[in-house]
Amino acid sequence: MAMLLAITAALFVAVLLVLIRLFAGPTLYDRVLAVNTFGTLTVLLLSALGFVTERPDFLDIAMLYALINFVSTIAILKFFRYRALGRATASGEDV
Amino acid sequence: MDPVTIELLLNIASGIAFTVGGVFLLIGAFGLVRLPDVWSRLHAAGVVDTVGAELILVGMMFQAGFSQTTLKLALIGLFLFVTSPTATHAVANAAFVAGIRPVRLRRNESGEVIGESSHKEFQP
Amino acid sequence: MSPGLVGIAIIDILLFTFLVVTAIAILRLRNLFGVVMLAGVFSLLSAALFVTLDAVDVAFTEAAVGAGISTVLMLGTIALTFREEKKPSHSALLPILVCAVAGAALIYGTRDMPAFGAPDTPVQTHVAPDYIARTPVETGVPNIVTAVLASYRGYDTLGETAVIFTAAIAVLLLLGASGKRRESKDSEGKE
Amino acid sequence: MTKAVGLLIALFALWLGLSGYFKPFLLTLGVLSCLFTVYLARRMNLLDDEAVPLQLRPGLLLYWSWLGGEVFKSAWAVSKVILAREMPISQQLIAVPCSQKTEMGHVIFANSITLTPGTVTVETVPGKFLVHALTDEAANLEGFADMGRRVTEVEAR
Repeated sequence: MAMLLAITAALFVAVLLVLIRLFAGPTLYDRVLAVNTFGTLTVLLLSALGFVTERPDFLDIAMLYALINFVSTIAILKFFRYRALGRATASGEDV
Repeated sequence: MDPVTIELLLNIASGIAFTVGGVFLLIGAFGLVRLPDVWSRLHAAGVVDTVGAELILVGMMFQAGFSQTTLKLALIGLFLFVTSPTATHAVANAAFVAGIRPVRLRRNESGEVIGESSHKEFQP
Repeated sequence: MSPGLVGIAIIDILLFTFLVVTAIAILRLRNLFGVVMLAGVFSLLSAALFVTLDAVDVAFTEAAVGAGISTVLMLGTIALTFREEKKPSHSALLPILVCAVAGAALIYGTRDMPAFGAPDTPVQTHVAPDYIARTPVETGVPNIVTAVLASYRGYDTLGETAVIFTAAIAVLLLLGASGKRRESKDSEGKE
Repeated sequence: MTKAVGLLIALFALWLGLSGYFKPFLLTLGVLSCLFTVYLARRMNLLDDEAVPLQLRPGLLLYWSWLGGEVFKSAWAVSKVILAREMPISQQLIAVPCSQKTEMGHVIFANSITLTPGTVTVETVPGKFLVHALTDEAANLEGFADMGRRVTEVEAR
């Protein structure tokens, strides 16, 4: 238990650092990167919370996050690269 | 081996995984704040996403013992293992196409790979 | 209190702190892309709070809708409008007053509620035991929440699903997801 | 056909692992949903080498464990850079040749480069990757060539 609480504390410190980068920017890509890392940390945090509260069902949500986070990161970046969500290609290459 | 010894060994193993993973996690998050530009920060995020996350998940697997929980943790680890490089590459590629270049670039062979003109139309 | 409970209390406080900080940052930021990303973080944090409250199904929905779909939808909206928020033309005093009054009323309302997780409330003494006793016999569904949603409140859920489906179609139409029109719009916009 | 059966087995294993119930009724539902998914995937022409990579050699698992070691080593190197007082970074964009024949080989190689902290694949064109490296040690062409050889061993045909 003590170990899990320690790892939760470490996760919170990491979340704080990532939030600093998220607020500071300066470019958009810094923010996307920070959000993506934040998602990974949330997955870990939820798993750790599941162990701390002794309810391992929380892992289902963590798993959902791991996938959703990836989808939204790709959506954001696809948007920035191609200026639209629906368009598939920019320079003829397949995406 | 008797169950008590096995439990002790599992606890020690998860303790080691948690410690190493947590240290890498904190260093990576610190690097995300400290490094000078988005290109170098990519690598700090890589440290968090790969070694940090996976080792912490492994530590939890040791805690859970052999059960459905372990399987779910392994699946989460697999998802992260497969998706994190793709997400990192997407950030790098989008920043590159937007015309953002690393600070104090030592060596630039991007012209060899892509013609310099091919991405001009995406300037922000 | 046991160490576990103290740990969860500390985690709750930290999560709420991050939530408030994120909300303030959303208010201060003028760059709408940054706002969308912070909104995703806000939703992740609130889902983590739902998890600590044991509301796993709500957290599930928040994760899928708040962090996933709404990010994509908001990006699609930004593509149709502007990337920077305009400076507000009127003072923020009246909205702050309205928020403060509404918040105070809500907090006043919670004073009548039983303590969180108290075992002697009507819900815990009448409704919940009934469902727990009847669900395995009547439906055979392992998860009680699923049984309540899909069996006991089946028509309710069907109506909800119809509403959400209609809303999704409307939003997709507004954002112009139909392939043909987008093609023509893109070729015009390229010049 | 092999691919359809492979996907069905993989999907059902995933379903079983996540549900953890072995009642006949629920098992039937699980099998039906897996069959429906495979049918949809077939109709959408998704059953190709990319979706069901049965063509990869079993050496992939061995490769992953080797990759794990590499990731650990390079993460250690990046951590030292982050913690050093003056942060000895020398960023570079280098061209890395890739000799894999199949698309799957390219994907594995490019993702392996990205997965090791210190190097990130930025852009890909046929035969070459543009790789961003954080330090001089990370931008080691022999290291990339070694990794490429191992990927070629995993990739079949």
